[in-house]
Parts: sequence; C-alpha cells; structure tokens
Amino acid sequence: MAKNDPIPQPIKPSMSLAEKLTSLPKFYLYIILIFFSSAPLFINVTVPNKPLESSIDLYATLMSVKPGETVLVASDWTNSTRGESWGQFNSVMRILMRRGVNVVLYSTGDAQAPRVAQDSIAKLNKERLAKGEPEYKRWENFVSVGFFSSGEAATNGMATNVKATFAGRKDFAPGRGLTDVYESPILKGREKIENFPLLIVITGSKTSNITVERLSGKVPIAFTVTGVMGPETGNFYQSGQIVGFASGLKGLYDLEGLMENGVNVPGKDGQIVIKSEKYPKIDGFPGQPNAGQGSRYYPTLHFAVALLILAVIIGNVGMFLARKGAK
Amino acid sequence: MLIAEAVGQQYRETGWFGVLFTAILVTFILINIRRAKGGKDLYIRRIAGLNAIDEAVGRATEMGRPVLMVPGLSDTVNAIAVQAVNIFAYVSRLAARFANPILLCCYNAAVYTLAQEVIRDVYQEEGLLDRYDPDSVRFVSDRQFAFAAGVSGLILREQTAATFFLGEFYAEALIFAETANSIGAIQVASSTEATQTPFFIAACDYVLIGDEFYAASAYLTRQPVLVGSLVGQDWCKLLVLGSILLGTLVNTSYVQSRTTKSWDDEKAEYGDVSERQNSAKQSIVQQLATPLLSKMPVERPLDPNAPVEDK
Amino acid sequence: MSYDAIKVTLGVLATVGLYSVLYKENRFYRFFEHLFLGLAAGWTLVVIWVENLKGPWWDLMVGVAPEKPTDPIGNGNWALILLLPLGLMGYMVFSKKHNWMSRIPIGIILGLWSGQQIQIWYNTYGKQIAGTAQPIWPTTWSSLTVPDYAKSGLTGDALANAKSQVYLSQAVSNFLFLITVVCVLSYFLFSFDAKTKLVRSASSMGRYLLMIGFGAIFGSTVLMRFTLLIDRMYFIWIEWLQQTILQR
Amino acid sequence: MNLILQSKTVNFWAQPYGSSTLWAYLFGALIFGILVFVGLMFMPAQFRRPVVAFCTFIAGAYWVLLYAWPAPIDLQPNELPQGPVEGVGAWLKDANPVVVGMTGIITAFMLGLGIFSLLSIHLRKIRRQQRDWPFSVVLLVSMVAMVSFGYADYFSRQGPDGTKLDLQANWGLANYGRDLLFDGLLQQMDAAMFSVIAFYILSAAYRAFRIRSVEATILLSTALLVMLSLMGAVAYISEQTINGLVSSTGNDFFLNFTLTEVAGWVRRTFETSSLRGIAFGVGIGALAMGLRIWLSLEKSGGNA
Repeated sequence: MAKNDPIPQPIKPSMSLAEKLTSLPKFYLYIILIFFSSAPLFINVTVPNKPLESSIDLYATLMSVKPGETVLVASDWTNSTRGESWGQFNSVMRILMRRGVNVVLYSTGDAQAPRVAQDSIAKLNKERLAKGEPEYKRWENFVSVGFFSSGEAATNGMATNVKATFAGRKDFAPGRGLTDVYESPILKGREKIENFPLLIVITGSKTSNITVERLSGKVPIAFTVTGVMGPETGNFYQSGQIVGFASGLKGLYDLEGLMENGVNVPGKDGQIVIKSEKYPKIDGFPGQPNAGQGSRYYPTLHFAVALLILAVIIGNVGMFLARKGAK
Repeated sequence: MLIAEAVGQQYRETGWFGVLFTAILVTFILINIRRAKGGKDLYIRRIAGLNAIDEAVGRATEMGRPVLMVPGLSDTVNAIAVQAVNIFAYVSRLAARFANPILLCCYNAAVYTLAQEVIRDVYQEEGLLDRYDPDSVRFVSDRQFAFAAGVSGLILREQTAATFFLGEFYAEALIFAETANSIGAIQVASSTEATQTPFFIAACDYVLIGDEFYAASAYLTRQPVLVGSLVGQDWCKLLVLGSILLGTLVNTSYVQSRTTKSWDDEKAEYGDVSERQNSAKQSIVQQLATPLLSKMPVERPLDPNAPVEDK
Repeated sequence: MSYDAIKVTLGVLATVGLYSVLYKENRFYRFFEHLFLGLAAGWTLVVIWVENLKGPWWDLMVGVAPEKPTDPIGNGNWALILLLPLGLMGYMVFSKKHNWMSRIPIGIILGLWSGQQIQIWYNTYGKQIAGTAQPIWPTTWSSLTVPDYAKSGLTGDALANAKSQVYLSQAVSNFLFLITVVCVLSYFLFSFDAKTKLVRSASSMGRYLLMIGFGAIFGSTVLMRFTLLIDRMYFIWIEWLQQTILQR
Repeated sequence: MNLILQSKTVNFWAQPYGSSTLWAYLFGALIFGILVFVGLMFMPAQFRRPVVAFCTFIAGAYWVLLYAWPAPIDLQPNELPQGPVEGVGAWLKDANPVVVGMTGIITAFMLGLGIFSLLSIHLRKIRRQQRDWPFSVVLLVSMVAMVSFGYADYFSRQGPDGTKLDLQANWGLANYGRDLLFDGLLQQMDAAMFSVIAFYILSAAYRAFRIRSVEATILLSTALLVMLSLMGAVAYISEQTINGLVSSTGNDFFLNFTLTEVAGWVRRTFETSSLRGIAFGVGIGALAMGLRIWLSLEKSGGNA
C-alpha cells in the first residue's frame, strides 16, 4: 500500500497547497503529537462511558470469588506496558484485596514481571494503610512464585500438576526467610489447577494465548490485556474459552467505572448507572480510591486520537486536491 | 473407539475426537509429501511478496548498500525462526552471488547459532566462503525494545537498501518498518502475529499475510517435500472448512428441533425448562470439540512408599 | 538531590535520548542505544542464572537443603547434568570441522517445539471450529432483533423460551461470520488453480474481508500505543517536572 | 522408569542432597557426557544427519505420546498406576515438568554464543578504533556494571534476612546500583522505546491511509470506525442521538445502531472471524512445519 508514497520532504516555498498537505514533514507531526498527549494531563476532565460486555463479565467474575479463596494471578507485564497494565493490575488487585481474596502471583512473560508486580502491591498497601485498612500481607495473603523462563512449558506443567510445576519455588515467609511456597497457608491442598476457583492473566505479551491453549476447560480464566491483544482475546471470549476480559485503556476505564458504580446499582439520582441484563445487582466500592490510570489517561487519549484522525483527513484532502490539479 | 475401549475409556480426559482429527491432518500432509516425492508436480499460486525478493536484493546491489534481515523475535529457535532463516538463506544466496553485504540480526542466541550455521553453509555451497563475514550474522539483544533500538540504529547508520522482516514480530514491528521506510529502503515483511500485519501493510512495500509466510520456502525452493506439504496443508484447510460447514448445518437443524419442541417433552427431558437456553447453545458440535472431563472411579493399588501429602 | 530524584531524572534523560532519533540519528541517541544494549545484555546474564538455570536446573540436579529438620531431604536428579554438554555442543558452530554438532541441541529444541504443535493443535483450534459453526437460520420471526428481555416482561418458561430462540439478526451475523472465515481461509489455499471461478471470487472476497479485520485491529491498537505515549508524558511532566523538580 | 522424575523417595536416579553418592553420580555422568561429546567429534560424516534426526525425533515423540497415549484418569499421588497402559501414561504425565524445563535450560546454555557475538564485534571496534568505538566502550562498561550489581543484589537477597531488603532503608550499594541501572534506566528505556511507536503510527497513518484503492479504503474506514467507538465521549454522543431518535419515533429498533453497537458488531462479525481464518491457516502451517522438522523430512536450513 505504501509502495508509491513519497518520502515526506521539508516544505519548499514553491510547493502547491496540495503538495504541502500530502507531504507535511514528520517532525512537525511529532511535535504536535507530544503537545496533544501532554497538555490534557494538566486539566481534569471526566468522559462519559458505557462498559463493554466483556468488562462487565470480568468484574462479575472477580466479585463472585468467595473471600478467603485463593486465585492464581499470572502477572505478565512490565514497565514497558505500564500505561495500560499497571492500571489494570491495580484495579484487579484492589477488588481482590477489598474482598479478602488471596493471590498466588507467577509470571511467564518477563523476568522482571514478579518484581514489578510486588512493587505495585507495595504501593497499594501504602494506600490501604493510609486509609487505616489492614495490610495485604505477603505469605498470608499473597505469595510470589516468581518467573518461569519458558511460559509454554510452565503453563503446560500447571495443566497436569501445579505443585510439581511450582516445586522448589520460594518466597519470603516472615521470620523464616525464603521458604517453599507450598508451605504458605493459602496454597494448602491446591495441587491441581482445578483446585483454584479462578486464573487471572494480566498480560502485555502473547502468554495469554499459551494459557488458553493449555488451561482452558480446567479452570475459569479471565484476562486483562493490552489494547493490541484485544481482538485475539475477543476470539477466545467469543468461543467461550475465557469468562471475561478487559482490553486496553477502555477496558480499564470500564473496570474503574464498574468499581465506582457497580452493576444495576442505582446512583445518587436513583438512576441505575451501569445496566446489565445478564446479572443481578452487583455492588461497587463507591467513594473508595477506584480512579487510577484509566480515569487519568482516557480523556487525554481523545485528544491524541483526534489528532491522528485529523492528520489522515488532511492527507486525503491533499491527495484529492492534487488529483484535481492533475486533471 | 477401539483404543478407548481397550484402555477403559481413558480418552475421556483427552478426547479421542481431537486425537483422531489431528491424526487425519497429519496423514493428509504426509500423503501429499509422498505424492510430491513421487515426482508429481503440483501447482502453487503466485505470491507477490516473494517475487519482490529478487528485485529488492538487485536494487541493494545497484546502490551498493547492505541487505538487512531479521528472523523475528522468537523466544527460542522454533519452526517460525527456522522458516525465516530458510528464506534468508535464499536471500543470502542472491546477495552472495552479487557480492552484496548482508546483516542478519538475531534476537535469540539459539536462533543466532542456527543462522550462523545456515548462512555459512550458503556461502560455502556458493564457493564464496571468503566473502562471508561471521559478524554479518549477529546477536543484537534478547530484550524486545533494546533489540528494536539496536536494529533501528543499525538501519539508520548502515543506510540499508533492502530490509526483510520475516517471522514472529510484536509491537516493535512498526519501529523497524517506519525507520526503514524513512531512509527509503525497499521492505518485504511478514508477521505470524496477525495483530502486527496491518502495521506492516501500512509501512512496508510487500507484506506476506499469515499463512503465506509458511508457503514461502516451498514457493522459492520448489523442494518436492515442501510443495507436497503445502498441498497437504490445503487439504487440511479444506477439512477444516468442511467440518465448519457440516457443523453449521448440524447446529442449525439441531437448534431448530430443540427450540420447537413442545414444553412437555422439554420438561420430560430437562426437568427445568430454563435449562433449554443452555442446552440449545450446547450443540453436538460443541460437545465433540470440548472433551468430557467427567472422572470415573478407578480401582488402583496404593503406592507403599508414597510421600505423605500435606492435605 | 535525593536518590529518587536522581533516578527519575536519569529515566527522563534516557527517554529524551531515545526520542531524539525521531528528529535524526545522532550521537545522543547512539549513546543511549549502546547503553540500552549493554544494560540489557548485562541483565540477561543475571537472569540466565537467577531465573533460567538456578531453579529449573541446578536445584533440581543437586537437590535442595531442607529448610527445617522436619522437611524431607530434597533429592538431586543427577542425570540433568547431561544437559550441560548437550548445550555446549552449540558452541561447535564456530568450528570449521565439527559445526554440524551445533545442530544436535537445536534439533532437540526444535523437536520439542514440533511435538508440542501436534499436541496443542486441536486444543487450540477445535473449539474455534465449533465456535464458528453457529445456527444460520432463525428459529423465530417474532422479532427481527434480539428483544430486550427486561422490557418484554416475560418470566419463567416463556422467558427461557425467548432466550433459547435464534433471531434473524443473530442468524445473519452468524452467517456473515461463517462466510468471512470461509473466504479468508480460501484466500490461503495456495495449490488450487485460481482460474476456477469459485476459488478466485472467494479468495478475492477473502482479501477484502481481511482488510476489515486489519482495519479493526489497527484501530484498537492505535489507542494502546497512544496510551503508552501518554504514560511517558505523565512520567516526564507530572512525575519528574511537577513532583520531583518543582516539588508540588 | 524414574528417570528425570521428581520423586521424593531415593532411587537410582534421585540421590539425597549433599550425599557423596550424588556427587559421584554427577561426576560420572559429566565424564560420560564429555565422552559422548568427544565421541561425536569423531563421528563419520554419513552418520551425522541420522544422529541429529534421531535426537529431534525422540524430543518430539514425547509430546506426541503425551497427547495420543491414553491418560490415567484422576490418578492420585498415593496410587500406583494399574497395568502397563496406565503405567506409561502416568510416567508421561510425571515427566512433564522436567521435559518442559529442557528447552529453557538448553537455550540458556547457548546464551554464551550471543554474548560472544556481542563481545567479538565491539571489542574489535575498540581495538581497531573503528567509527563510533567509544560507544562500544559504553556498551561493554554498562554490561559489566549491570552484571556485577545484578549479582551482588541477588546474593544480598538470599538467606532468611533477605526480606529486610524490601525496605529501601536497609539497602547497600549493590541494591542501589541495581535499582538505578534496572528500574531507573533499563525499564524506563523499555517504556520509552515502546512509546516511540505512537509517533510512527501517526506518520504511517498519515502517509499510507489514503483512499487510493478499495482495500486501502476498507482498512481506513474500519480503523476510523473502531477508533471512534473506543473513544467514550464519541460513543456516548452517538448513543444520546440514537436515544433521542428512539424516544421521538418510539421505535427502539434504532438502539442497535449506536456507534458502540455497530463497531462491536463489526469486530465480532468480521474482525474475530478474519483473525480466525488466518489463525486456522497459520496453525496448520505450524503443524506441517513441525511435522517436517520432527521427522526431519526437510533439508534443514534451506540449503537446497
């Protein structure tokens, strides 16, 4: 498609309007983009929004896990997808923490993922302590199994026997230092994947596909994925291999909205904020710190995308003018 | 199934249907490889992106600038990387004949090993081993964006005239493509990740979509084995198509009969009518696709020296 | 200047350095590019032991010391040592005479990968085949689209019945879905002479349908990429300038 | 059949930790491995291809068997498999965790080759003072620094009191060094490079998204539709207008034509399906390629 495109040259005064429009120098575009994606960060806007079905399914699934249960969380993101994944991770963890659900963290995506996840949990804990809520304790509430260099391998191993796959993995137990994760109370009697009520994959990489290939049908799987993974994940969602997912910033914004407003819960004005035929009333966490990356970045995104669309329009207008000129 | 009965329904867990289906696919491929080996010449349709390879290398030679190749970002050496390296072997062969410098950037040490081995062989076979510089096949980084930074740096500094991005590409795809485009290099690209293909389409001159990538080596080398396998793949695709169409007919008629059943039959069958909406969705085809996970009690001797499980 | 301030500032410098390539390839970029590559390689050398060899190989091979006396003694599977010479065969690639040996470890890795392809194929695509085979003929003409059950006021059997129906809109969507898969798949039929009219029209149709798919992917991906840029901008303007430098 | 099996009980293949027998066996196995290594070096040329083919086949055969062989249903850890059929099935299942680790381990051993490539290129640059050689120095220095701090940090975290390093207050030089190099620089550069794509998307879209051909037009219009639908504000406005239309006409049929609905419908109906079409093709391609490699049918490495 790009075959016959001119490589944009700096504008020469002699150029006709059409030429100018079809060959804006890249660098100018870049400067404008930087402006458009920075300026709105300083102004506080809220955007009206309607959550996608998949996001509602994800929220409902998270809210359906019983307190005291232990869920698997595959945290496969690092700072390179911080923009989306960090917020998604925070929202998911906030829900689980508030509902007193225990978490087993493992990663197949990136060697840094476990550390990044733990840092985020530390931040969330600060927030909890500040609000006078109990700390979400390592070992008693969550253990970190660490990173598996071959995701395909580990996931496949988990399909047959989780305990065998996690064999030799250690985490910090208070007073005992590094201790075999399976000695943690939250992993008691959970040796097979079937013993876990839910597996949540928070990923910025392809590990999600592997998970579905190996584990679908053995345990309910939910995803939060980056926007780019959206379509593929939708594929699994549509064919019922996963129970729900949030994709990209939109999914995150949905999730934060759902946490604030719940599902089929009447808001202050008595109007139900988020309707769903699929579910009865699901409570939210009104008033609590639900707003995160989603609420901050989503409005800004609108400006950036607007710029993109504008650029495309300009290019096409220029092309048409050029054609006219040719005739 | 015979085996299933012989071993006490143990296929309940794996689902004999899946095994059978896969077996058929495998047979199709093997049969056709045999046919092709038997000297039956088989037709392959034109694939535009691949005809461009010669043009690209030729142009690079005219300009006396290097050809850059990236065999994707596979975590370890897998068939995708092998396929890419196979295509690059063809490219290097041309480049070697024209005495054109090449650059092959690897993301993974195992792939790097394979590439070294293969590309050197190519120069050897061409009797041009003196022209081969081991550093032309190099390991850049096995960290996605460090690799991206490194390769785009190379593209800009070496002013490559032709670039080939074939294999597993993720987000970094567009970084390569736009960088190469900005210096006017002619690009042939393909990602087995469908999600990256649109970006290649936007920024590259020729793009192999999805399966065309796997067809490439057959198309270029015309090895009977590869051509045969390609035909076999087509048979497999037809089988998939067939099953989809058949399944659609079955499901359609099934749902028709299910939903037009009288309520009494319904109650007799399901007790609770509200079951119906599920059962209507749970069509026969779905049941075949998702093997039963029902456990059956099996009498087994106990392991004397079994570890005491903390239960 | 506090440690965190230095840390954030370095991060900003690096970011700007890498961005500078957008203007043109320059020494500033080159510096950070090489720094990046160096750090990445260094980190890999750390991870290779910490993550890839220590646990999965060394500990399994020599066993692990019991944490507390009550623990069973961890056994060592000494046979795993054989993987070492196997891996080292890869290094023969630089030998003129024995370079063929590098194909053995590669062969084993490839063998494992290939076997897995056969193992996972149906598990991956079986359900998708079934999922594609949806009813394409409505079971009721009572409503063209799926009715709003909440408003319909139906209950019990009647509601269940209503929900179990396939409505025209669903049937049409399912049909289009089916057609798309069929056309796209037939676009990837390589060995059939495109002269046969059916195949030709189907596959060219397939190409157009592909473009719809690609367009949609592009659309959804764009948002994600911009998000990352915005996140960077947040890092530079808010986390660095506002919170670190201006201390607001 | 206990080979490579993670058994808790001592047997020929699994010796107790720290025991002299274990070390003896380890040493013996290593010697054996080296002998095999040397033996292969004297392998006559005509046997080379078969050897490689054999190794490849065995490796692949494991997964094929694991899939095709009937799996023992619900076999408890304290039960013995009944009969040979179950025996093999059980063994295949048990061996799984070890086999899946192999790829990673072998690949890890090969990393040295990659590092060797890096070093050879940049050391030569420095030796011969070729263009940009100072940058090669930067690369090597940063690499060494990262390795030393990385390991120092790792070892400082071992042992019972490693937990205290979760608090920055207890950090030493090693921990600060690693944190600065890794969190401060490496991670940030990852994010920076990733976000550069946004700029390239803008320029690529501006350049390539022209209503030039049917295909380009389809691509462009779908992209726009989806982008707009994902922008909450736009979607919301479209919804309001539709709602207005509904309330004015009293026909809620229009509700199906909000931007979100339409875009969602397009994605469900066309995007998902075309992706699936590609996936089937690619999947079969991978299967065939895998088959050819597994059975060594293909002349590997394209040397036709």
